[in-house]
Amino acid sequence: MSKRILQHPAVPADETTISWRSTGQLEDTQEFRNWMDREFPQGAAEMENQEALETSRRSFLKLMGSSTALAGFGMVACRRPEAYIVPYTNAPEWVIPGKATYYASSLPRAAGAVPLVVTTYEGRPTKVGPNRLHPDYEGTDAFAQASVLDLYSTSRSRDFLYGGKKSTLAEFQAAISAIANDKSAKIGFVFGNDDSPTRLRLAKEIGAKFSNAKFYQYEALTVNDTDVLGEGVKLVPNFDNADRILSLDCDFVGTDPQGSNIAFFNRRKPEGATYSKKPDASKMNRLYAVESAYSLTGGMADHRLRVAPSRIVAIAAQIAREVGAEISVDASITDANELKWIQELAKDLVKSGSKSAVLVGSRQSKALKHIALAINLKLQNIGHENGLMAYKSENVGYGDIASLTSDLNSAAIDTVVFLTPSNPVYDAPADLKFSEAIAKAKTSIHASDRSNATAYACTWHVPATHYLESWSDSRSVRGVYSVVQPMILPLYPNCVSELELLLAFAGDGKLIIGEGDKGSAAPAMAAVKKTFNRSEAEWKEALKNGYSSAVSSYEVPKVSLASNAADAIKQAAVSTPSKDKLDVIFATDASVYDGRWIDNGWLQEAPDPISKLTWDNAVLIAPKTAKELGIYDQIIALEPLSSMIGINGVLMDKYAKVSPDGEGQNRKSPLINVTVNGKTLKLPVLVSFGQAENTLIIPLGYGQGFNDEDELGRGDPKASKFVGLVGVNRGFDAYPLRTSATSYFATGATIAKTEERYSVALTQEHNAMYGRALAREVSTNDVEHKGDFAHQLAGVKKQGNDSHAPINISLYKQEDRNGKTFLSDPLHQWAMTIDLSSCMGCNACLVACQSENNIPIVGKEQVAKGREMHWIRMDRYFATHKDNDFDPDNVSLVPQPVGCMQCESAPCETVCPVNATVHTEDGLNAMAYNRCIGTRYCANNCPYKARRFNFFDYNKRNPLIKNNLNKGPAGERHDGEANHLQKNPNVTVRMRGVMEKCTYCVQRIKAAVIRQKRGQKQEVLESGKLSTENQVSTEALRIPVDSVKTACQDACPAEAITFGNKLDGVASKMMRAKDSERNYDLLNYIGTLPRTSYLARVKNPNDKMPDAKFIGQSTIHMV
Amino acid sequence: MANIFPRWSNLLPFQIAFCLGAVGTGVVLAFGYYATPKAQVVGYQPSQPIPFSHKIHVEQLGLDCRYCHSFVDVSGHSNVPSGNTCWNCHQHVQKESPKLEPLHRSMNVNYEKYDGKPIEWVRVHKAPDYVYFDHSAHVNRGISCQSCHGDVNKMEVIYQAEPHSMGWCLECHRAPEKHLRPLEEVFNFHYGDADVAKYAKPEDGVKTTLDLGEKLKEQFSVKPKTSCATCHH
Amino acid sequence: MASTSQTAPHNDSGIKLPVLKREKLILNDRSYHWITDRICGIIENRQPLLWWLLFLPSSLIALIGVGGGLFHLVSTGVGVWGNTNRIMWGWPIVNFVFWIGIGHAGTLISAILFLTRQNWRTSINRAAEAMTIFAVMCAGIFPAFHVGRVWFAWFLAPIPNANAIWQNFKSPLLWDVFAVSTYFTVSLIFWFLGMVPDLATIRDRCKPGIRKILYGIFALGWRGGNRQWSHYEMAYLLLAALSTPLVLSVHSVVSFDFATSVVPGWHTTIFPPYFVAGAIFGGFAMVLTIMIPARFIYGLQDLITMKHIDNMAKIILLTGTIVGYAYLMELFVAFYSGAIYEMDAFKFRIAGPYWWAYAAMMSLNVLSPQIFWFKSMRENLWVVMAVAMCVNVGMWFERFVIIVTTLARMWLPGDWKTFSPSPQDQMLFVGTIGMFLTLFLLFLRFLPCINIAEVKWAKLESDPHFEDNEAHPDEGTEVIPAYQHELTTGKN
Amino acid sequence: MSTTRKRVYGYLAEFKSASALYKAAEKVRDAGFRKWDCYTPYPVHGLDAAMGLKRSILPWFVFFGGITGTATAFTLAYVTQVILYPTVVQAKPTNIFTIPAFFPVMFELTILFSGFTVLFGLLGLMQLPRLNHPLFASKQFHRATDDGFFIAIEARDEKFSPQATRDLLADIGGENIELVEEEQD
Repeated sequence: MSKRILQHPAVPADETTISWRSTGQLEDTQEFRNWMDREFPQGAAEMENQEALETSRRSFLKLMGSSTALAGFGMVACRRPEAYIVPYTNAPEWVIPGKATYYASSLPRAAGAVPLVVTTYEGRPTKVGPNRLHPDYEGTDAFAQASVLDLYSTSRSRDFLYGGKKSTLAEFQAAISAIANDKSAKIGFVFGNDDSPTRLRLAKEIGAKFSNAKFYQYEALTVNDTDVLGEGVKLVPNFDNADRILSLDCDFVGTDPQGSNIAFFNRRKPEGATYSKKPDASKMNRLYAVESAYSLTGGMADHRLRVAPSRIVAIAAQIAREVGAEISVDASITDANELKWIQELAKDLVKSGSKSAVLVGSRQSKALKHIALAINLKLQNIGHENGLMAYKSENVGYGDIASLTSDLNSAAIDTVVFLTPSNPVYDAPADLKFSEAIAKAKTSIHASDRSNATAYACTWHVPATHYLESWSDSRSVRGVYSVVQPMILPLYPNCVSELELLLAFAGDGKLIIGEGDKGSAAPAMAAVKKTFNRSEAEWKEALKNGYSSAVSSYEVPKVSLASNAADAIKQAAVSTPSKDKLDVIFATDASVYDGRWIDNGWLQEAPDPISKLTWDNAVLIAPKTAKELGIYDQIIALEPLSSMIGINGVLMDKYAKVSPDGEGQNRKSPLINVTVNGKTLKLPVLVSFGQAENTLIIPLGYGQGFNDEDELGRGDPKASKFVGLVGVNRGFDAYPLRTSATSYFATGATIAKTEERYSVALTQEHNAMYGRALAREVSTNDVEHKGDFAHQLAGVKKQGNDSHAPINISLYKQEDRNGKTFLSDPLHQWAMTIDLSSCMGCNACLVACQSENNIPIVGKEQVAKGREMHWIRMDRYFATHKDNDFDPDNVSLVPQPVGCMQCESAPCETVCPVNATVHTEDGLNAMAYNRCIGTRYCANNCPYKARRFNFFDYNKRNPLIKNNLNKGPAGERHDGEANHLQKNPNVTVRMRGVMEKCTYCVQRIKAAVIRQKRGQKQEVLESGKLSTENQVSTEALRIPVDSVKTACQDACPAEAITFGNKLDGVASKMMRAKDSERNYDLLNYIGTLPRTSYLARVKNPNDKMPDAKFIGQSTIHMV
Repeated sequence: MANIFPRWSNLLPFQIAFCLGAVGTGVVLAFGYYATPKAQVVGYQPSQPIPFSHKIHVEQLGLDCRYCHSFVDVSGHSNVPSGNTCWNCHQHVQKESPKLEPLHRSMNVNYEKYDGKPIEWVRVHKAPDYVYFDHSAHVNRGISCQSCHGDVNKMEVIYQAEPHSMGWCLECHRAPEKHLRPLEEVFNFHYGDADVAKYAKPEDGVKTTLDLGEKLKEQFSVKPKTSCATCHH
Repeated sequence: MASTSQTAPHNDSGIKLPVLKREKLILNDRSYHWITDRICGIIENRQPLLWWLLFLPSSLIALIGVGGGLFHLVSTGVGVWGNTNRIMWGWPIVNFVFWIGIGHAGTLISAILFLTRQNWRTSINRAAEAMTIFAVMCAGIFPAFHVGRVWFAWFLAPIPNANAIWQNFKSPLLWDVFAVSTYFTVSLIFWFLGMVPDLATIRDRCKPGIRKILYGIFALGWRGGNRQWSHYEMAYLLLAALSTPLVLSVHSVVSFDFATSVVPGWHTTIFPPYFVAGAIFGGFAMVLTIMIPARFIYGLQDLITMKHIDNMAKIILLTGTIVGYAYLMELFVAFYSGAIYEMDAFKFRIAGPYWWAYAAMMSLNVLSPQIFWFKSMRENLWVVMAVAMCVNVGMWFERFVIIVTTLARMWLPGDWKTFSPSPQDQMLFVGTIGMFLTLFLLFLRFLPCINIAEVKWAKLESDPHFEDNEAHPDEGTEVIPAYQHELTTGKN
Repeated sequence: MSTTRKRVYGYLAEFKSASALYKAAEKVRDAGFRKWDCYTPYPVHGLDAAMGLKRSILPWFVFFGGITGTATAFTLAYVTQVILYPTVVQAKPTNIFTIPAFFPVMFELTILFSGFTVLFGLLGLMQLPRLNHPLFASKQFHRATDDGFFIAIEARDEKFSPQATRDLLADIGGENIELVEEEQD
């Protein structure tokens, strides 16, 4: 065989600096280069570079390695581009090239830190998952899952700003050392509502050092219960013990977290958390919800009462009376139905007594909170064995935004340091006129990873580190001490962490970033360790587990009704909205929270769980109200009736016609002017089912900046700087409508129609099931059949079309010419169940999948067309019992996550002409991207529409720039390569023209299988015998039961998804779930034999309730 | 009227047809050769910054593969040794050799041209980005380095010995016995029928490495898959 | 316009020709030479202004639409079209099936009518075959460039490769690749062989020069010797016999793309016959659309007579009725299935978001041809032309209904979304129409648009025993020249 | 005008109609000529009999061509799908029961191969393409593709005699009888 000796030009020493210019515009900066050197002090990890960065699964390494890019080209371009392997010079401990390293950390936030496990490859975090060891394990929600993307966000703040102009570390250093050394400085610190022991300690030190120091706490949508429960005290539901739960507009499973819901969801499963028991309705909890608009909690509720926000106090008061708590409020319930509802509810609560829990929305009025507390006290349900627990944090003694404003106005402080994740200049209540107050400050320092409105309003802006880059500590909901440790040195060298900044103030004002001088321990870490203040062993343990039980957690106080409670309740304003005095709720948004996630593409593209709206916010309104207000000339129905030949009334039926606002890319919602608190906001309107009449819901957090590409021409050069490419031109800013008095909801709003329309991108246009029993539900307490739960369960498989569909019989045996069957793997046969009974419909799985499988975002226009790429999508159906006469408009909500079903008899496979998608021995429906030519036939033939096609080079061309995708090769690339650092190296990054879909996270499966084989070898060698004398049984190669978790399953905060190996039998949770009577196949009628099956949702109604017989029946008695 | 075409034109069509045929076949053959990975990569032997000789280190010094490629049986990725691996020995051995200049550059702090920058080895073996080859999965199941990388122990300068095309992978995934070895022999480049005796008795009919391979295939229950997701995800 | 068609009939064979009692296919006793003259004249004379008026715009449209459209598509991605994750096949496949359908009449006329000894085919088969070729070319564009990575389209060809992986012969799409390419190749052979003698005719008429040489080359040195004719006739017969099942198979295979899927509304056993009937239907409509103007422009009234048009109208009536039956049968099958998904699929077709498409399909395809029950209507060229146009449009809508309407409302309501074509979609479709016209006009310009040899053979005196008839004197039937007939009936 | 001797091809005679040609052909056939042919602008039916030609053997070529097509398709499909690399799609068997799925391709290739055999078989039998032929040198022969009916008797025929043959042609009603000579080039 001939050997070609190819002489390559030696790489010049300065090559490195030269060709940095060749990669990405954005990271082509001195800082980034420096970072590279610092991140890998002795040179980079193994590097290589072949093809275009974009399409490579090793983008990151390529990026690193591109220091030597092009060296080989020209010489051997005709053969194959020259590639280099650049090993460490000194290999760091623990890092094995090509293997993931996992670290425990946590995401600090107001409702308590989220314990996490972070996956890193060669030092770059790519994925976060929940930390199951943690006592406060609560899964992860969409925000936690998406947080990793912010680390690499191209709109991250990188530079110090002084008066909005770029500045340097040195100048800032000078500025703060001046302040730090002025002991009499009138300085105020604004923290977030999260609880960080070290920060608390430093704050104390600073307080001791500066005589005039003040401390504040501010997050736009967080309200603490000081006035109701006492300082630092909060009530946390104890769902293990809560049999009956009443939510007074408290979206505890969604945007208003109250602690871990795992126990709550486990008790939604009649077979128990692990599906190991016989179905038993009595073990289930029962959730009553009183709310105005559909929340995920309302969706889970067994009994849901929809009332306008201004009436909730009245309802609560009535409940209190029925329960027997003595409170006085001049409000009475007139509606007989409601009264009955309330009375039965009260009876049920009283019956369960201490095993009950009444939760109240954290942003609700004090009056309501007092009433709720009164009820809880009456029920005596607060305590270790009871439905609720009270905890007291020492993290107290802070002023709020109002006091901050007045202190600024009164010059009580002239220097203020913002460390809050919120954006006060943007989101403070309008009546405070905060931006004017901040202007009065001599020095204002804003530390954030986004240079937002506040950044430009302050004198100084400090680029802050991401929580995955910084040392800190935090406390989870019940006060468990949790560490926050960095996975990576700050991506951009100027970034300062909160603690580092505080240390500077506490000390002599010297700001030390990242590692200490000459590689000594990072000061921030030292500070955290000092707070921790335990033995080295315990410290190591804490770092390993992500928490430490050695440090004391919250104490448990005694709670009682506040002295002023009675008065507060008396003053409670009770009113009833009408069509010209509407109620407005300023809602927390499921995608941007209070606006802090505006620049996160994954969250922006994740549809709102209720409205299915992406990339925007809109005012939600009940169909009837919309009609009354003349926004639509007919009532928008769930399954609209239309006539076949135009003449109304002739051949009326459900023909799935297009909605009056259009469909897909043509959908344009009418714009209306909402006037409240004397301010007016123009925004699009969406009809929302199950919402209280005469109530408007406006999600907050949008409309932070617009450039001249805005559809409504709201371009504003100044504000456009506040957001990045993702956040610009997004939605409508409702904060100006909001005053401190009406921070949650306001009354007396009016609306005015305009002729204008605004295009909205919905991922789901049709809300009903059209009689198809797709997402099924049953009732534990089927009134019509004498509460026969068994009867209901037996009927699950026979709902809808399946009631009369014949069983499918295959004509031929599934085997090859040697008689070998197809699903031949004797070790593993993968399958999944999704339990609709605990699935609430949040987007955690969807975002987790996106970060695990390198799924690109596609932007608003593409979503509107129907080209979103989510491998698992969240279908959300509204359904109602056909003769519901209690409240027919109170439709029930059933979510249904749909990914690839891995059908054993997959229609997609047979139609592919090039064998790009075929079945594997272990029952996966494999997709070979590099074989796919993109005929898209498979997707047509997929009944579940689980396949996604790369219509453009979404990974290469930036979909967010207007019209960019249509420019093809001329289009702009993603600005910078930082987003490629997040990519999972074990999943191919798909190019345009390729079909893709869920594969049960096959990369995780393969890794586990190989790990098992490796383990086998160890055993063999340790046995001391010759390897050939060892018998390796098939069983020995089977991976441990339920040891592989798919990304969606891992993320799920409701543990609704189980995944496992069918051959493990009932040892596997998944198989036990499949054995449940609730288990059914979606579209069983086609006979695709899906490996993913669903468990019907179980509603657990109270048969005394007036609406009981309509609960959990909507897919049985379909309209 | 006269003939528009001269007499010789009667043969023209056949001549043309013949030429086209010849050219066509030629093109096909050429494509067939150059389009296959064999032509592209087998024998690819770039010059390395340091003329490292596997022959000397493996054959003469008898170093085990894992001394340098330390993670080959742990990670999917077989690592190239870090600078300090080389330096361990070469700060003592052969330290004057001019060939080692790049090593001094990156490791020897006393060297005047020291810059601490890593050595940039030229990559020889490369699986396409959409292929997920896992070294540990093979090495730990009795597939030798030799099977894919050839007689590295005889290579003065490393080169690619096998096509590493999908077809080539499939050959072994369909008949692994040809390559299966006792786990002890995975890193032994001289493994041959002579070694078989150590592991099996001839009277059992196990004489050649192939026989042993057959035996091990059963014994280790090696069932390589040929479905897409085995290597592509 | 038809100035050249007014030349008076003359008979240079001198003798008075008695005629058999049947209507002549060639009127006014045109002589062999007249036929040659008239047909070759089209090629030899300067083209009428109308030709240029049609050619220039259509070629421009083809250039921009197809050339530009495909460039943008390939360089940018399938996203430039309207297709989405819901409607993965949109306009492109609609257009593909539309064109493939049109491409059926040609071979059908040449093959099936040949086998059934329908001599009247002789004067239209050439043009119809040409139409087939061009339609299939237009059709081929869509599936070819429809794939996401057209540069890997060679994966479809079963050639040994280093990846040792093969095609999936269970995929209807692969069948389609084979069917369409075979159909194109065989039609091309059929067309070319049919033309060889006529090319020779032209060759022999040309003045020496480049044209003579080119025609000479393509005429392969044809001499018209009977030793050639005898093989030639046999070959023609064989090709006809081969093409007949082929033409039926092609659209059946195309229909398999839908019929073998699990999609409600596609998964129907009646698709193959239904598609084939539809194809013949649309194909004949297109033949009429093109031939009626052509015979006026080039004065071919004596060769393409009212009899031809009448026959084609009857075929349209028949196939149109078959298609109508299929439409109704679909509805019945869906209803009879008792499956909500099937029933809804058709419910939504009739009255769903695309009810207008369904209405268009029904009225244009099923109702409009019914007018052909009346002879007077079949004889009124304006009516015939109008119906033909209706059918062309209607057949496009049929494919739109089948593909888009179905995909927009499939199994899971949560995933329903309507489809809107992008400008590039429309551009490419218009472009292919332009391409089709361009090619056809070029064909009229450079190739004999009527089969000269066969038309001559259709003359009564072509029969070697013709003169034996002199025994029994027969004055023949009075026949009004076709074009005068039109002057009376057609022009009002 | 060239002085070189030209090789004689044969006699070319025109006939006034298809019927005349037909009758003449029968006479030439009976006269026992072998190397001769009738030239007509369109296929005159029955002339084969009149000339004593046998039925074309093309169908046999095509038959075997078709068989080859079927076999090729079947082998291609069966070997790749069942033997070489059977892939699992929609749980469909990869054994003899897979064969029905191959029918469409088998059918198409049968037709395709037959089509090509027709093309090349025909060209072979007609000995075309042959761009140059002595007859093209004839002044009148161009009418053979228009409205002329000719008979040409080649000099290579052993029965050929410059005088007798000419007379024969004249007797059977041949007009403008012409001695066709091959051009030199």
